[in-house]
Amino acid sequence: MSKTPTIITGTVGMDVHVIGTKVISRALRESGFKVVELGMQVTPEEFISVAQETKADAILMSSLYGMAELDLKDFNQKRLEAGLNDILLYIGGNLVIGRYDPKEIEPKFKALGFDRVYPPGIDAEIGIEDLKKDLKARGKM
Amino acid sequence: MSKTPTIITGTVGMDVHVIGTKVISRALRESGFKVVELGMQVTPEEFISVAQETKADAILMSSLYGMAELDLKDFNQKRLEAGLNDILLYIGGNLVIGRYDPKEIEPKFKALGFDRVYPPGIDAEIGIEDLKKDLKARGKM
Amino acid sequence: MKKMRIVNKRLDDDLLMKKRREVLDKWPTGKEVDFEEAAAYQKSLPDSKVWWKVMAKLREEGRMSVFPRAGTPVLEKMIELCQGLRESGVLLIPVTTDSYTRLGQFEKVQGILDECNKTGKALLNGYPIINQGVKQTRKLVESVDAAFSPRGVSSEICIASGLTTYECGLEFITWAAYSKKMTIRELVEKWQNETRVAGWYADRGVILCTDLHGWLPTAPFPLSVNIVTLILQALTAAEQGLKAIYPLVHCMGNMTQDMAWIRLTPKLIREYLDKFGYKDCQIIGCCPAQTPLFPNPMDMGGAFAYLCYIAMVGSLCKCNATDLRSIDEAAGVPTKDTNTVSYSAARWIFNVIREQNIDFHIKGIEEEEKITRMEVEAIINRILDLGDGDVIDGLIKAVEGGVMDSPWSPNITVKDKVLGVRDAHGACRYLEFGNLPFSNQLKEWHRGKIAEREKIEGKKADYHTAVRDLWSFSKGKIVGLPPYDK
Amino acid sequence: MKKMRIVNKRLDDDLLMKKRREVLDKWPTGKEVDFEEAAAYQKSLPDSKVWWKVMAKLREEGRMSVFPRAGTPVLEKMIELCQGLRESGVLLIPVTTDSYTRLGQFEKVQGILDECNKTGKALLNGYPIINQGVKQTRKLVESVDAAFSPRGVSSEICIASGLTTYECGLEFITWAAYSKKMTIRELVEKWQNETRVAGWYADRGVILCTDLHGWLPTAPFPLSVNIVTLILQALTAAEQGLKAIYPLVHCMGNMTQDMAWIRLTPKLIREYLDKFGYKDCQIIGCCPAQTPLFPNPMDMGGAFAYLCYIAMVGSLCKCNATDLRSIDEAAGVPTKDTNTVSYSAARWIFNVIREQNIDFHIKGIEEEEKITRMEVEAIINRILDLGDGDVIDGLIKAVEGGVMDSPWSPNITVKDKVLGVRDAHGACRYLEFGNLPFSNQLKEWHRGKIAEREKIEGKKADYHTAVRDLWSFSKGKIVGLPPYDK
Ligand code: B12
Ligand code: B12
Repeated sequence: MSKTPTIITGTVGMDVHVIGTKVISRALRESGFKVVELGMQVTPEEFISVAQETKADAILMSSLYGMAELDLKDFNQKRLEAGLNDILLYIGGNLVIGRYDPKEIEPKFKALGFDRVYPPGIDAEIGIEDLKKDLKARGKM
Repeated sequence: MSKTPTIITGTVGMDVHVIGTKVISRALRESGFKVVELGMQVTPEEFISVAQETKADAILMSSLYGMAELDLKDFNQKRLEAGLNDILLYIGGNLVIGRYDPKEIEPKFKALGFDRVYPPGIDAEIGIEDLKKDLKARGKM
Repeated sequence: MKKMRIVNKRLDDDLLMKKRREVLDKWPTGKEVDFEEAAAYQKSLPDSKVWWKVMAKLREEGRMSVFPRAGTPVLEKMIELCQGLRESGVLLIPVTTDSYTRLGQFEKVQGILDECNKTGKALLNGYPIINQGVKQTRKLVESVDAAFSPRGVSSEICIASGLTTYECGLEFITWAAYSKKMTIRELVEKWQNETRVAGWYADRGVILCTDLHGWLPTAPFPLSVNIVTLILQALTAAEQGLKAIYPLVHCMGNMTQDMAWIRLTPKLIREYLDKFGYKDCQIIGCCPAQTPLFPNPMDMGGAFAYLCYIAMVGSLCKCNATDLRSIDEAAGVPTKDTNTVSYSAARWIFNVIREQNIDFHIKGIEEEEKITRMEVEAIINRILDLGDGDVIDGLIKAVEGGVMDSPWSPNITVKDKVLGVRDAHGACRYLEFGNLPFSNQLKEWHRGKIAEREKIEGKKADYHTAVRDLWSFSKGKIVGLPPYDK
Repeated sequence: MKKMRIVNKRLDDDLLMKKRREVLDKWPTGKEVDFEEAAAYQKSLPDSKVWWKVMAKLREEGRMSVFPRAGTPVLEKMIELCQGLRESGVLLIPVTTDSYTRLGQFEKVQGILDECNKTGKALLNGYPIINQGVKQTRKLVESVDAAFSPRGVSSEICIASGLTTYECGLEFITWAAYSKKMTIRELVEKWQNETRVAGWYADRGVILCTDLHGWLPTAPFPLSVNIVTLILQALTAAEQGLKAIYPLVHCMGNMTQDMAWIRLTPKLIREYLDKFGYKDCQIIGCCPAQTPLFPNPMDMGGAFAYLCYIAMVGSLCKCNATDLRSIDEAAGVPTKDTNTVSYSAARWIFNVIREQNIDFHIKGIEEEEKITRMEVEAIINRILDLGDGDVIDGLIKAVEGGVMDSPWSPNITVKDKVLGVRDAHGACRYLEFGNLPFSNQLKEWHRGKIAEREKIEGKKADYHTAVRDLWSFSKGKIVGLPPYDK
């Protein structure tokens, strides 16, 4: 009865901060997920095409360098065009430039299509717990 | 033609912070003033009676412990009653409890009769320069 | 007429009992104190509230706590303030009293306290522990899992409330920094009584710990006179039965000198306690303190750096506590938030550096120790001479004759014939020796050090140099080099 | 097919001239560069704008400057930011470029820069020096009396603009921390050209200084591999004619180890430069850097403490500069205000501690030096073996074979078979050695150190320990003791 959900990880755009996504990827694997680890500097298009190919259930995107908004301008439209209506989208890291109140920027990223938006420097486990909850709610786990 | 003005110094109320008033007193003397140095914990009444006795031209009061307002409640009325309308009144130190904006509390102390109100930790010279200016303006120097 | 000779001798207990009640009768809350019940309450406290046990545990485990300053009049606010401190990792919490309380003006305090309670405003610069009394203050003690220490007042109300240090012994700071006319004889009489009270509790198995503050050097000034007073405090407190003490060491900012003093001070106190037969009085730690003028209110960076410097020195010297001010020290009484951010900086250093257990040695530290030891011994020997072997009799004569002296004192009975300045590396040296009983060799040594600075600055050191040095820390410049751009 | 052997040999100058123009032609602002005029402009700069002279003067006079990070796209804002830094006593100012510039995406930058200029908003995470070009950037240089250093980009636009360092030599950081697929061969080819450009200026009497960054250990990890890369950077840069360098030393937070590395690194570089005959390449300083993860954005106290720790280490080690982040490091690109408060904290420590000229010794520092030296020599010897005496040929083979390795690299051509954890005192040790060419004796030494921690924690160190250690600094806990309350 229980399926193994497929999760895509990686940093978006030109972001090189790879450590967080490496930590998350391994933690996901250790929690029993199938992980497609794209590493750093993944284009939005690559996230979308890999999601199509692998029938992924979620993308856990990271961006630390502050330019996520620029990188993700057309992402939501494209993923909808690609028929990825049902995929869970999470993003975490340092999402804008400078010190910010995570609550304030959440709506921006929700509007870009993300289901969950995380503040800087959280534990990978927090995201994984949310993921399990969300996947279960959608009957995907 | 030139007179030697008489200046009273001291800390008011129960304030023990004596170093500042000692520094000021000596600096005043070295600038040629006659100084009546009352030291620490001088009551408002003592300032007034000594001012009457010595025909002082100014009082340079210090208060660092934050309770100057409590100590000076009736001071202005009493000094006017004592006929000290013409004496210059300066006060300096840490005038209230906690971090404060010196500009905000200035009106309070002006209302208590002070001609000049100084922020924490200033150079004695600043007060002495002002004093010379004010005394000259009043023809007392 | 010859004054009566006061000596270092344990007080008579009958006399004590009478005086104790007298003191407490000064204000109604004194009635809340029942001596035996107070001792029982003290004994019921968990280890985490017992100051000497907390310090001993910290030392054993190789860690440290901030010893901050905190006091605000309204009880609820005070509890909040202290809980905030505990959350920042502070295990040793002060109950700083307000200035009127320290001077015994309880009537005046009551009026203001009532207004504070009504308006919620902090019109007093501390917590008025006498007016608050035992019942109220026990609420404070019971609300925060930490040990409490009264600051600036010595009353059995504090003991009955569960505060586990007792300010007593020859509190030079009270006399030399807080009072205008008190004589050294009056100080001695006042405090012998107080110390005996703590001794009375010790006889009943309640060990109240005392921090020795000594004659506060309010400006850059060598510590030798201060250390002498710490030793005298220890000897006289131990005579009255005190069992646990620890010295505050006033750090002046020259790292070599600060570390030398931190190393030397407990060692010297121990030596003298042993020499005079007080082997059962333990020294349960050593607490460096932030003493010179703080960086200017607007220089928050400098304030953090100064705080971190002392935290670092304490950590490197493996102390178990550090007496730290908040970054708002020069601005005013700190808020909960400034306390929190200040003490979490210190805690970071404690956790990261203290726990590395670093074996650190500074060149020149032995020389600083040697010089300070020579100075301390010269003064104590003179005191013993003057007192025919009795430290208290000798002390009184020493102060009266300026054999012990310190600059900038508000107390008019202090000679104030001495002055300190920094040398070319920021260490404190004697510029004027007054009647300090130092050999010419010692004096020459200081003059030599000051001469190095005079050479750099191209002018003689004098009173004005000493005044400028009041600000060397607050301006983040410990002498030495001229500004880079010049 | 066998790849061509690349060796450590000075490039041909004719070839250089052709390549230089090619690089500049990538974006219109390249036209603003006239080589001879650029050299003349550099020569016209006052000493206070010439990086190597500022550092030499600092060293001579026994003081230090912060070397911060700062970059914002709009010129006026950038000038303001840098003036703010200068007011906080910073003499060495970075021009941190944005990520797109670093990757050569100038077209994209232009669109965003135009919008930044229109709206005044900082949409780029740095100053796009290529798109800004020479004329604009000279305005920056001329508005602030300090020396400037480009960060993250190596273009003659920087030189012509009056920035007086040049990022060149084998920039391992570019390869190992910033790129996903670049091979070590590509790195070597790219950077030999760049270094020769700096050499060309040196031949004309313009000494551009280079800071050696080495292979960034992005996590708690011993520095030996990093130091090897610093040495290789020095040797290859010197071969192309570079005359002034200085190493960044990545401090990991164990004071003994950090100080050992700071002492050892310039010494080792000097030894190797001399050994290979580059006696005229000077090492003009040493700059400790804040490398591990910063305290969490909300822990401002911890951030100040960490910053002060590094400032203190730099001061005690008598460095002439310290690479410091602001207290907002974990939160985002700092503002002028956070820079100011951060660097005035550092300056307080520099002024107060550095100028005391303290001579100290830490127990264990010799052992740390000895171990690191053995590791560095083991790796370099293997490189020389692999390269038949040529460091570049050997380096390429060493990286390809994992003889040089580092964890957490984003670059897929890096082996990533090694891992570091902290020991019981927070020092960094090798947990997994991969193919590092260390003797069993060395490996046992590391294992012994890790075993001490395992004993305290009651469990084996593994990958998860390494992950937890990423945060040991940011959480203000360098291993060692369990929490006090537990
Ligand atoms: C040294 C010191 C003490 C010593 C004082 C020794 C002595 N007898 O002088 C001791 C330890 C005794 C002490 C006690 C207390 N202190 Co105190 N103390 C300080 C400290 C560290 C330095 C003050 C000082 O000597 N400055 C040096 C002199 C030269 O500077 P100055 O006094 O500011 O004077 C200069 C200028 O301000 C100016 N100036 C001053 N007055 C005037 C007047 C005029 C007219 C002019 C023109 C200029 C001028 O000229 C002077 C020369 O340049 C400050 C904090 C700091 N600044 O770092 C706290 C501080 C002043 N103390 C403070 C407090 C609260 C206390 C206590 C109440 C603590 C307590 N609860 O016990 C007691 C006070 C008891 C009492 N009854 O007054 C607070 C005041 C807080 C507030 N206002 O909100 C401060 C700011 C510390 C703090 N943040 O808590 N203190
Ligand atoms: C190490 C580091 C680097 C290394 C990166 C090495 C590498 N390849 O990975 C190097 C030196 C290369 C680097 C470069 C740069 N960096 Co950098 N870097 C850092 C630093 C110090 C630590 C980042 C890190 O590794 N954290 C450790 C990992 C484990 O944590 P993490 O990534 O946050 O991930 C955890 C959580 O956030 C969470 N998480 C992360 N993503 C997601 C996603 C989801 C869905 C979930 C649920 C959870 C989650 O889970 C992870 C595990 O717990 C931070 C500052 C800091 N925090 O101290 C700056 C920082 C991120 N860098 C910054 C900048 C600006 C840069 C540069 C642009 C600087 C420059 N101008 O050159 C370049 C970027 C170039 C580029 N194209 O990206 C800024 C970002 C500023 C902003 N957003 O406003 C920071 C904050 C520093 C600063 N204050 O300036 N950097």
